[in-house]
Amino acid sequence: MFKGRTITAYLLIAGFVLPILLLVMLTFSANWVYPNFLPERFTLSNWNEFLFKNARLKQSFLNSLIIATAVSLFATAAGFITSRWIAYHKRRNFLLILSYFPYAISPVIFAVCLKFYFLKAGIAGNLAGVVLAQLIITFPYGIIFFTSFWNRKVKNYVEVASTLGSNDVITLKKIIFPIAKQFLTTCFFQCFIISWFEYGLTTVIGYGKVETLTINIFQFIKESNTYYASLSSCLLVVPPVLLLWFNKKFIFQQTR
Amino acid sequence: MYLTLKNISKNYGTLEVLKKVSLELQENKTISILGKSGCGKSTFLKIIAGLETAASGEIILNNTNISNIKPSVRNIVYLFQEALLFPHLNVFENIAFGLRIRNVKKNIVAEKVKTLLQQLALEREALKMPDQLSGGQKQRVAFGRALIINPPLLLLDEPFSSLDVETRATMQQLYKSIAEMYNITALFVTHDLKESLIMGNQIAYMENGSLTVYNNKKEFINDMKTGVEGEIKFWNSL
Amino acid sequence: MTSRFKNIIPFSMLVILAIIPLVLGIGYAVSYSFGLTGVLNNGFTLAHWQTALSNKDVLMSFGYSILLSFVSIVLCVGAAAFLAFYIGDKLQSGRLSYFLYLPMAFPALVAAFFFFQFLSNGGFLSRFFFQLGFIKTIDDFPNLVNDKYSIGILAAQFFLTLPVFVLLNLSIIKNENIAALKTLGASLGAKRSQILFRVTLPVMLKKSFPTVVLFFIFKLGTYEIPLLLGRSSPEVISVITVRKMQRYNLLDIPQGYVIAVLYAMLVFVLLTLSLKPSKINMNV
Amino acid sequence: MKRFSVFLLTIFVVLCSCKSQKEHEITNPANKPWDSILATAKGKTVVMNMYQGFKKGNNYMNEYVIPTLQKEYGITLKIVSGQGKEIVNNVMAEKESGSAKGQIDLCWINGETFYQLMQIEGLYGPYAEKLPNAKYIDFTDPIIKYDFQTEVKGYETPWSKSSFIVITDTARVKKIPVTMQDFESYWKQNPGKFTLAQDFMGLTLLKSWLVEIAGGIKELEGPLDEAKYKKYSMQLWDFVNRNKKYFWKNGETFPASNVTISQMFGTGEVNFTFAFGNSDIDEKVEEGLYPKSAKGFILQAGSTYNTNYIGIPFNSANKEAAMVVCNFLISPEAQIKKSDLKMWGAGLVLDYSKLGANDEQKFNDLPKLIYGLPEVEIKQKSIKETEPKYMIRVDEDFRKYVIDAK
Repeated sequence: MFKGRTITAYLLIAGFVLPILLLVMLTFSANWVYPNFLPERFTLSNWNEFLFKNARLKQSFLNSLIIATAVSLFATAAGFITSRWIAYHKRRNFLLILSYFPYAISPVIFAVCLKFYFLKAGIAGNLAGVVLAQLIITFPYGIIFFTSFWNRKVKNYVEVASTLGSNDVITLKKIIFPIAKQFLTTCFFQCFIISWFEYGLTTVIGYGKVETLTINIFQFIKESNTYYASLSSCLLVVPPVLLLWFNKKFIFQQTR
Repeated sequence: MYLTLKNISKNYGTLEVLKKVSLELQENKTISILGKSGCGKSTFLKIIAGLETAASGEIILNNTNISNIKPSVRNIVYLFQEALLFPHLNVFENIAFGLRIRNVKKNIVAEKVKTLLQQLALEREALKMPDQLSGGQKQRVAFGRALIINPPLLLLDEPFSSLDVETRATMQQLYKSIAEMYNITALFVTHDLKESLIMGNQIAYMENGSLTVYNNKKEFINDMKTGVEGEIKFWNSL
Repeated sequence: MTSRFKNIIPFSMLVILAIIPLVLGIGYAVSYSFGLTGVLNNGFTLAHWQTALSNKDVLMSFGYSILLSFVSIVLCVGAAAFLAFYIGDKLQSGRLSYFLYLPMAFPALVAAFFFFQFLSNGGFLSRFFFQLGFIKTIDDFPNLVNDKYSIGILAAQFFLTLPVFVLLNLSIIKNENIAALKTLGASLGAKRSQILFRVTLPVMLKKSFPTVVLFFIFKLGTYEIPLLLGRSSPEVISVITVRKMQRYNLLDIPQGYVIAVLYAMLVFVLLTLSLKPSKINMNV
Repeated sequence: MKRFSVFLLTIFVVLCSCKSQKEHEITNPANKPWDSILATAKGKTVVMNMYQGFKKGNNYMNEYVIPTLQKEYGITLKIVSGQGKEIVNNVMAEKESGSAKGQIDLCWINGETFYQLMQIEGLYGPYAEKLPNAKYIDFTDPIIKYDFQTEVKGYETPWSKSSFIVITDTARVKKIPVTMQDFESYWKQNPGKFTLAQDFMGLTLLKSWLVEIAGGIKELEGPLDEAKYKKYSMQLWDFVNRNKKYFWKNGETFPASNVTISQMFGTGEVNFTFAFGNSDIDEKVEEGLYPKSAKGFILQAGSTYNTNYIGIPFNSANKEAAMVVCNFLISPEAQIKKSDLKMWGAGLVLDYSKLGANDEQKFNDLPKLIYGLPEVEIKQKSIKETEPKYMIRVDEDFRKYVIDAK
C-alpha cells in the first residue's frame, strides 16, 4: 500500500520534470538523428549563439520582459481599483460576468475581432499596441482575482479605521495596502505569467513585428529549427520556474 | 442633552429598516438597546457613526449637528461584534493606530498605549499579533484602540456576543469600570436581556426598525414585548 | 460628491479596457458576418451565415471542440480526484509539492512543442522504443500526434491542467473538511463505497463545478496546442476561425466572423450558467 | 445602466461609420531622382514580410543583407515572418481600417498572392523598372514579365527564379515514380511513405498533377476555364481520394508546411519531399538532414518554373527605403551571393548576358551542385505556371474535397 503510493507520487513528478530535462538536453544538442535517443554530440553553440551573437533572441527576451512587466503592473493596479468598485456595486454579478468574458474567450479570436480598431488607431504592430491588447485580457483577470479580496471583513477594517479618524489616503496606505500585499504580489506575478506566455493575441496585434519569445518559438518550429525552439522554450520556462522556487503561490494561475 | 437623535429613517429599496427613530442620551451615560438580530440595530449604529447615511433625520452631538460630517471627522468609534484588529499590526500598534494617524509624538504614544495596556491587563500581549490572542483579549485590544482617541461617543455592536459565558462576565465588569474611568458616553447594542440590564444606565428596545426608550428599568421590565416577564416567570417556576 | 468622483476612475477603466473592447470586437464580428463591414462586402446579407451553417466543417469544428474539451476535462478531473485522495498528503507539503506546480511554468506553446518532440514518430518515445527493440522501423510507432484520436492534444492538455485540478481538490478536501464528513458518514453506518459516491464525490463536484466549467470554456478556446498537434480536419474553433480569415478566397473571410460570433455566444451562455450569483470563487 | 449602454452604442456607431478613407494621391516617389531617394531612405527602418522556412534564406538575410544595407545605405531591415494569405490579409485589414502608415514595407510574394494584392489594389507601383539595377534584368523574358500569367507591370521586383522538383532517396526508392500511375502503384506497395503539405509546395504538386491529367500545360494556358477546371480537377480529387489511405497517417491529416515533410524525409518517415529550387538537396545533405543518396527528379507534367518577387504594399510609409532595398537585392553582388550554395543557392534572376565580365567570372566561380539536377535538364522540362486562379481554386478544393471530406 505504502509502496504503491510512493511509486505513484514519483511517477507523477517524473512526468512533470521530464519535459524540462529533455528540452534542456535539446538546447545542447547537434545532429539528433533518428533513431538515436541521444544526439550525436553535445554542444554549447546554441547557447553561445544566443548569449553572444543572435541579437534577435535577446531582443525578444527583452520585449517579453518589457511587455509582461508593463502589462502586469498596470493590470494589477487597475484591477485592484476597479474590483473594489465592482465588489461593492449593486450589479456586482452582472459586472463580474462582463469581466469574465474577455478573460475566458480565446485570445486569438478576440484579437482578430479587434485588429481592425488597433489598425485604425495606428497601434498595431508596436509594443504599445501589444501591451494594450494584453491588458484587455489581464485587466479582467485582475478584477476577478481581487473580487475575493474585497470581502465584508476588509470593508469592516476600512470602516473601523475611518471611525478611528483615518482618512482615505491613510487607510489605503496603512490598512489596505498592508493587508493586500500578498494579493497584490500574487496578482502581479500571475498577470506577468499570462503575458509572458501569450501567443495568439500577440501575434495578431503585434503583426509578428513585435517579437516575443513565444513568437520566436513558433517561428523556429515553422523552420523546423528544433534546437532554437528548445532554447527559446527554456528561456520562457525558466523565469516561472524560478518564481515557483521563490513562492509557489506566484505561479498558480489558471493555465489555459 | 449630550446626544440627540431626531426621526432617523432608513430604507433599503422598499424595505424600511428604521422608522423615525429618536433618542436622547446624557453625557457619561450608557444606553442599552435590546433587539433581536435583523431588527435594524446595526444600521442604526452605522448611521450614527457616519458609515451609512440616513434617509432623513438629524444627529446632534454636543450641540453640533453632525449628520453630514465624514466618519473620520466625527470621531465616533464603532466597535463591531468581531474585534477586527488590523491583522498586520501587533497589539501595541493596533492600540496606537488612532494616535499614529494623528501624528502624535512617539513618546506620548508609547506612554498612552502603555497606560491602556495596563488598565486592560494586556501588558504581556503588547508584541503579539492578533491571531495569537484569545477572543476576550482581542475585544480588549479593540477597546483600547477605541479609547485611546477619547471618542465623544462609543458605539458597541454586541461586542461580547462571540465570547464564552465566563469571559463575557469579566468583560462586562471591565467595561463598566473603564466606562467610569474614562467618562464614556455609549450606545450598547445587545440581543441578551441580562446584558442589556447590566450594561445600561438607560434601556431601549428595538423591533422592526422602531425604537422604544424606557424612562426607567421598571417600565422596561413591565413591557410585555421585551420578554423580561417571561424570563422572570421561568426563573420563579424553578 | 467625492464618492462619485472616486467611482469615475474604476468606472472608466472598466469601460475603456473591458467593455469597449468587448462591444467593439463583437460588434465588428457581427457586422462583418452580416456583410456590413469589410472591403469586399457590400451591404446586409445573410449569405455568410447560411454558407457557414451549411458547411459541414464549421459544425464539425464546434462538435469536435466541445467533445475534445469535455474529454480533456473529464480525464483531468478524474485523475486529479484519484491523485488527491491517493497521494494527497505527499503532494500537499514537502519537497514533492513544488514539483506539482512545474507544469504551470509551461506556456501552451511550449507544452505543444514538447509533446510534438516527445510523441511524434521521430520523437523521444519512438527513439526510446526503437533502442529497446520494441519497434523495428519508424513506421511501427503508433500515431500519437496529428492523430485520429487527438492523443497528442489530450496529452498536452492533461499535462497542463492536471496540477490545477489536483490543487483544487486538495483545497476542497481541506476546506470542506471531507475527512470529518467521511467519519460522520461512517458513524451513520455508510459503507466505503457509499461514502465515496454519496458524500465525498458529490461535495467535491459541487464545490469544483464553477472552476470545471471555466476550464471547459478555456479549453474551447485553445489555440496553440491543436494548431501544432491537431489534424487538418476537423479543426478546433480557434484554428478554423483564423484559417477562414486567412483564405485565398477573400469572400470566405466573413465566415470566419460567423464562427467568432457563434463562439462568443457559446462562451457567454456557459459563463452565465456557471457564474450564477455567489458561485464566483476564483481562489482555489 | 441605460445611459451607459447608449454611450457604448454611440461609440460603436461612430467608430463603424468612419469609412476607410481614400489614401492620398501622392506623387509617385519612384519618379524622384535616385540620389534623392537614397537620401530619403537613409536612417529608415524597413519591415519585410518573408517566408522563413528556408534556414539558408534566413542566414542570407541575417548575415549578409541586413548588415550590408545598414553599412552601405543606413537602412535597418527588419524581417518578419509572414507569407501568402497572411500578407494579403494584413494588407486588406489595413485597407479596411484606412491606416495610412502600413505595418509592412516589403513582402516576398508571387503568383496568387500577387494576383490578390493587385485585386485589392494593395501594391505600390509601378516602380520596379525604374530601379537603377533594373538594367541587369530582362523584363521582356516571359518568366519575369508574367507572374503566374499575370503581367507584373512594374509592381514587383523579381528576386529569383526557381523550379519545382521532387526529392527522393535512391537508397529507399529503387524505381523512381514519375507519372501518376507510377505513384499509384508505388503507394500501394509502400503505404504511409508519402504526403503533401497544405502550403504552396503541396499545391504546386497538385497543380502538376492537374497538368498531367490535362495532358500538358497547353491545355490549361490562359484564364481559368471553368468547364476544363471542373473536368480535370474532379479527376484529380478522385485520384487523391482513392489513394490517400496509402498516404502518411492514412491521409487523415496533411502537414501545414513542407518544412515538416522535409524533416520527415530526413528521419525516414516519408520517402518524398519537394522543393522550389534545385539547390535544396545539396544544402540539406550538407546540413546532415538528407542522406547522400537523396536525388531530385521531375514529374511527368514537367517542372513548374516561376519567379518570385518583392512587392511594396500600397501604404508603406518608407517607400523610398523599400525601393533602395529592392535595388540592392537585385544588384549583381547580392544576386551572386544569393546564388552561392554556401549562402542560399537561389536561382539568379539577372540576365546572365547583361552582367559585366567581372561579375560573370564571380558567378562562374561559384561551387557547383553535387546532388541537385543538372540545370539543363530542368530547363528542358520546365513548364510555366498556370493562372493564379488555379492555385486559389486548387487550394480551396483540396480542403473541400480531400481534407474535409470524410
